Amino acid sequence: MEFGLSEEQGLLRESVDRFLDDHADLDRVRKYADDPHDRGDDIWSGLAELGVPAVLVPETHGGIGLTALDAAVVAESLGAHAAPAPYLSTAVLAVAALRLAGDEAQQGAYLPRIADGSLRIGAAVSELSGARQGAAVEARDDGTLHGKALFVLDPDADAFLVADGTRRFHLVQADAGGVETTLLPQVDRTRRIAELALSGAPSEPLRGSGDPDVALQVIDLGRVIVAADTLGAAQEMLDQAVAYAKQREQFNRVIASFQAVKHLCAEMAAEIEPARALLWYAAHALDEVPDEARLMACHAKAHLAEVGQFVGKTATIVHGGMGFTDLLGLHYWFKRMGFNRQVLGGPERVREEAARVQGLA
Amino acid sequence: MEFGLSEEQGLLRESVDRFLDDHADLDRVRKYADDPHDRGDDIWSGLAELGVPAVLVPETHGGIGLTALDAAVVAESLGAHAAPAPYLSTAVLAVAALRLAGDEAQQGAYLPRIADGSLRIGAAVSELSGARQGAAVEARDDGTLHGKALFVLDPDADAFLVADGTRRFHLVQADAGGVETTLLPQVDRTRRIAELALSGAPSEPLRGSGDPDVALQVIDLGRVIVAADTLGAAQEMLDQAVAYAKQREQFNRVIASFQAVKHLCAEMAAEIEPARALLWYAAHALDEVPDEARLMACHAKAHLAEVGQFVGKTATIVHGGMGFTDLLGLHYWFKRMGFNRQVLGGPERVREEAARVQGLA
Amino acid sequence: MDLSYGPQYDAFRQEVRDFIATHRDQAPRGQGIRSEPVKRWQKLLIEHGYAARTIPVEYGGHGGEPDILKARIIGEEFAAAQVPGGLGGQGVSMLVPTLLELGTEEQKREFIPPTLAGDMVWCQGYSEPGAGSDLASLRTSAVLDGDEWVINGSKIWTSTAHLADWIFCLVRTEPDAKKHQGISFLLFRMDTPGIEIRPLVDMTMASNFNEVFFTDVRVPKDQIVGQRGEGWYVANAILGHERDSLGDPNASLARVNRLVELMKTETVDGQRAIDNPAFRDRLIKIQARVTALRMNDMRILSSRINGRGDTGLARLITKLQATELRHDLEGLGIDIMGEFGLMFGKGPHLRDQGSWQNHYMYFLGLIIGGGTSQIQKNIISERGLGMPREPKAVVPAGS
Amino acid sequence: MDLSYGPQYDAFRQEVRDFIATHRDQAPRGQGIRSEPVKRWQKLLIEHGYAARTIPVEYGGHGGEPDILKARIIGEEFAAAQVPGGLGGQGVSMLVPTLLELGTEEQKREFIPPTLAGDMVWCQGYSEPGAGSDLASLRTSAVLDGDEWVINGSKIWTSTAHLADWIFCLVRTEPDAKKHQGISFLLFRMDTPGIEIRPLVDMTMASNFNEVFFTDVRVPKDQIVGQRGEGWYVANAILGHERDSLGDPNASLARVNRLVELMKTETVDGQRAIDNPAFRDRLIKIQARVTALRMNDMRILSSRINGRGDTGLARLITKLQATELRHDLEGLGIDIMGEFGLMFGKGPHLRDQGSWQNHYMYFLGLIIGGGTSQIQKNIISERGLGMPREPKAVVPAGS
Repeated sequence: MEFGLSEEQGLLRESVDRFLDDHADLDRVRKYADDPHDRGDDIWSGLAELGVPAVLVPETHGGIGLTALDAAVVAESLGAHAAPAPYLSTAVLAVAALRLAGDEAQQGAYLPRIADGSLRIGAAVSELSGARQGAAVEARDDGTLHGKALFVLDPDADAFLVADGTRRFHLVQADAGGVETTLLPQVDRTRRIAELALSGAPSEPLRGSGDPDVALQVIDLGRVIVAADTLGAAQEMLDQAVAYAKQREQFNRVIASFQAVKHLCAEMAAEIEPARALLWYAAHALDEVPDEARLMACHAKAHLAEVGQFVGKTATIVHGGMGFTDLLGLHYWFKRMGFNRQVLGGPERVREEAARVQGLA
Repeated sequence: MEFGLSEEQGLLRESVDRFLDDHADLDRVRKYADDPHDRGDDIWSGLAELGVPAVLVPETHGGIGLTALDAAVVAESLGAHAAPAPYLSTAVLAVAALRLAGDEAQQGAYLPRIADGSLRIGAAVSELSGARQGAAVEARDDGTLHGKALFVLDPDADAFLVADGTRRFHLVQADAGGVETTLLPQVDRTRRIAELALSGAPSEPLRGSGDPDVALQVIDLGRVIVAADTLGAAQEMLDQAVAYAKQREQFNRVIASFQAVKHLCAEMAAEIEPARALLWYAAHALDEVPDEARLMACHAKAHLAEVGQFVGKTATIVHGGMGFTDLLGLHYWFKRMGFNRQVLGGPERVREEAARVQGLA
Repeated sequence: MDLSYGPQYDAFRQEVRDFIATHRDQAPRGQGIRSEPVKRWQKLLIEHGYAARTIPVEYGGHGGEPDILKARIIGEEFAAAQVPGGLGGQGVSMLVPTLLELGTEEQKREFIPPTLAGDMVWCQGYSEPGAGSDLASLRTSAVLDGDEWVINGSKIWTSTAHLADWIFCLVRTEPDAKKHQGISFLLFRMDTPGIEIRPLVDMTMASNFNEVFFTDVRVPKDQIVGQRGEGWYVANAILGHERDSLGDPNASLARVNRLVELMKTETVDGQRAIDNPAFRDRLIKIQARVTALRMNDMRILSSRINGRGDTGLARLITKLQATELRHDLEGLGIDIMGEFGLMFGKGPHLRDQGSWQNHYMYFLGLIIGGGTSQIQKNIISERGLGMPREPKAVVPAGS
Repeated sequence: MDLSYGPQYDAFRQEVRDFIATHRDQAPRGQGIRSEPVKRWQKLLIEHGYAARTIPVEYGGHGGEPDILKARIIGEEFAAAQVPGGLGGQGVSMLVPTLLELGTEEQKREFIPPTLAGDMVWCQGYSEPGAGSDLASLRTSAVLDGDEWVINGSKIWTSTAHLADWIFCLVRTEPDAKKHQGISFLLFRMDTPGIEIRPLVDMTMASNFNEVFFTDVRVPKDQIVGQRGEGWYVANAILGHERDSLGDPNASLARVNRLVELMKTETVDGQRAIDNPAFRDRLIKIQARVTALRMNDMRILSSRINGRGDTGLARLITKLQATELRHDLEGLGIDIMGEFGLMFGKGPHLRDQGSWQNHYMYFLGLIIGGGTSQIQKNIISERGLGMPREPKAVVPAGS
């Protein structure tokens, strides 16, 4: 019996951490945030060398075929570094959709290129977890897509995974006719989202996605990965708060010696530790405990959203005025968790789904 | 302009406080709690001498005709002393029902006896703010009542105010045929509630209660009074916690010097102060701002329930193990606020009503 | 309880309304603080007693009697009509009252009239990077050299430094005195050689604040308010004013009302946010808290008018509660919009100019600024509840 | 991640199930701790290794190898079958491990066998009315007089004092030594002259605890564990065990499931509580927290089995989180019942024997007991996050 990360998972985390420490430090993150033309290609190709985009790609398609928990471990590291990378869209959502709904040819065509980092796929799936007025994509019999998708992850990708109004997936090339993206400036500048207008864009359906449960499984996985990103970011904010409190002096003492500051840090730790165990279990359940998978994905998503909000606020307060400025860049993590809270469903709606999954609503 | 208590209201509060300090101290409260035959007559007759049951009774009927805010001031004092008294049922709900729905003869018959303390009226009105399966009272054309009322306040009264299933009020003598009360033991031993079984009990309808808004107005007032009771109890628990912290020593210091203890007390004060202003305004609005009265009554009831829960827990924690024992009797206030939280509607349901009042639900 | 302001005030309110109706065309519209329309408007308001109301005529004010209710009515009516009131800023709101109380006659005559007229703009130099909540541990020094103070050090959170003509500044002049007793309150021009201003970007990505660096800045000796070493007391004479201005409950009310409107239009999967009971429950909870703080504010106002001293605690808790409440309220606004709540900066789908995100962060800043919630709780427990200060720590020798 | 216990443990689990199925008729049903059925059951469990599993045979135990998973399986299966497990109580759970670690050979032989057999019942004398969280400041004194300790003072929170034969007790024997170094760990009979027991009523109106008063209680000199002045370290050798046992996550899970059932039957105005979205939202929030703590517990268990030291923080936060969570969970149970949630004591309409109110208060007691949440946060920040202890206060001379 082993509840926790395996040695290999520990090494995976370390290798991603080490790379991001060196190549996606705060200066690099700031540069990405400030330059709309920066796609973070250096980061993604470096991560590709470590196998990050290949984590969920089966070995038969050039991947390393690891588990959802491995994918969550990577997400924790990305969150901890507030790293810009098309991980959620390309390595998680697109790979999951292709594995579950792509035919052999599609898998053969796309998965190896995802795995080696050469193909980035944005994800237009927001309507699956909550559709807005005016946003819906219709797939016509001639294979063209029409309509609008909101909150498309990684709009500077090479292609898009698009969910239509019947919960079927399609792949669209970014440079195809009838495809137009409009950047949606938002608070978390470590990720980009856009609106995608499709006017007769030629597309390739993933034919296995007729089963409506396929789309839900993709969302389940996505939610766990988003929650893992928050877990990493929250732990990083706590670590920064503790480190800051140990060196910052006020009233002739380091502020870490004030009971009020200590208790704020203790409360953050007390929230994060069980949330970590929940997240790991939710990731594990996706592969190994199908009966609980959806409920655990909902719990992980909603609970980490609340923990992230609490830690984001509290860690900022421990930093005092310095936490409010851009100087230490603490707000990059704060906003990243704010983003994670809303994408793929805010906590109230996800909790309602958790009730439905159990037949309680 | 004057937002706050008038000098007269301050004196009223003082006089009730002084009487209860002397005649309803913790020993007296314990005696009431332990002896089911103790009706607290000494307390009620003493309060009657101060005019407490007469507060809302018009002068034309032997009362002093004060405002809902005056009634709330008295309730604060009762809550602060965790005092057993049929105040909510007799002096508030019954008086309000008689004033709003009783005819001249009924008012003349009952109000003077309420005012002088000689008549205690229990209140069987719980179904107005939330009916349970099996609990409902039906009024027949022959003037008899049939059915069951739950959570009847002050079951050892001389008569009962009963709300039927059409929201009309009736008066029933306690010693009439077909009236049976069964005590419902519950956590707050400073108040008694019972189940009232009515099998053809002769009754006297309050004919003015055909207007369904009358019943709601009585509940509005009741909610504000219950919230005022919680306000008084919460302030008392904070005061006790601060006093205890100032004398209790741990680690060679009074615990009031620990930042964690100070902050718990500060948080209680920070919740109580605005809640007091809200409560006073809600009471004022009942008489003077009819447009806002119902919404404010809902806000006061639900908000004070939450504040009371927070203060009850926190003040107990400040007392440490001593708070958990019966030695200081702190739990009498804790449980009183627990009772107040549920009667006349728990916070979730009252908030939903606040939304409905505004057309939002 | 009597919530009417009384007939004489109803008449006054009508006067203000009439004034606004007659003159609103002359009100400035977004022009800068030094612009002619702004200065003309300020002059008009002072003449009518709607700005600088209680400041003596000889210092450029209106010379009216203090009247808290009239002041409140003026504020309410200008806000309701969405017409700018009199000049604010740290010069008018902080320096002028300080000088009135503790300045010399010369200082009053020199500084108050141009400040009120909008010709002299001030910034405040209190906070320092190293000091934070422990304001009195400031290290910016001023050493007397002949007839001049020579200032070295730096300040932070100086919100209008880049616009200001002058600064009122706390500096350490008596390095050997105890912490609070070595500070002096100096006034000097921001174009004095040796001053460097660097904008400070905050988490909203705006530069609402600055850092200001002083290198051998030379200031005439007599530009001091109060005596040497009294600066801490000079500054604190009016510091309470600032706290009151954070988290205005009427602004919170307006915000709740806006939130309700938003909840009626924002939908997810065809469901309006207002029809989602979990959101509705959060809304009503917040609405009750906003109402409670509004009433708390009314109580404080009333207590001031009636010269009562019974709202000490009610005042002490205001900053803590109001800033936390606003942060929560703005956070609910984001949540009910879901991903639309993330939108920030110029772009499509922005609701209310992105103000929900902006305020959510800004009020987190206010929870921290002007005494963090932790400091507020110390103050509430010590001044409000009479609990003892923390015992002095044993400081190892040499530190 | 591998959540199976492995095939050898599956076999062991089957063994335990078979044992229970075969012997469950012999299990005691509500008899007192000294009754024959209880003692016979304990004897049977020890023989089969389901109680006193790892305690050497010569001290009356089963003499098995330590195996955390087997211990867990035993606990799980007995709980699932609702059959009583081995004897608990402070003698078995606290004194026996202490003696095994620090007792003399004579003490082990004298005290462990009858304790395990249920013939010798213990209570614990640690807490004092004046000490509270500051346990080491205890004042009950023991003075050596010839061959006997003479004990004076009092203890509080001694949960089984009225049932116990013996007490293990912390007393101050070296009044001049530093606080933690003047304490000794004594064992003595509860029928020694000079001992008075007073039941302590708590907020649930039950007497789960007692106060114990000592007046010139004389105890043989050699009834001490460890050396004079070492009592603090003796007591702390196993104090960690107690903390772990509070707020069992599997009990919380059972409670959530019960709450769901209750929400399906309780109605107000014809609406089931489960159909009230505000209640449902609170339920799911709590369900997620319960799940998180269950998984945290699994992680700790796994870390122990695999000999890892990576769950220090996860352990430190358990008591704080589990007790707060249970208090919240029980409070939700009350709220969904409304007035029915108030029912307490013998009477009609009582749901689940009034356990929601009872637990709501009892877990508030556990938030306080065994180190209040404030003490827990100190520990988490100091031991878990490496933050400094509070600086020593300047204590005025003479105190």
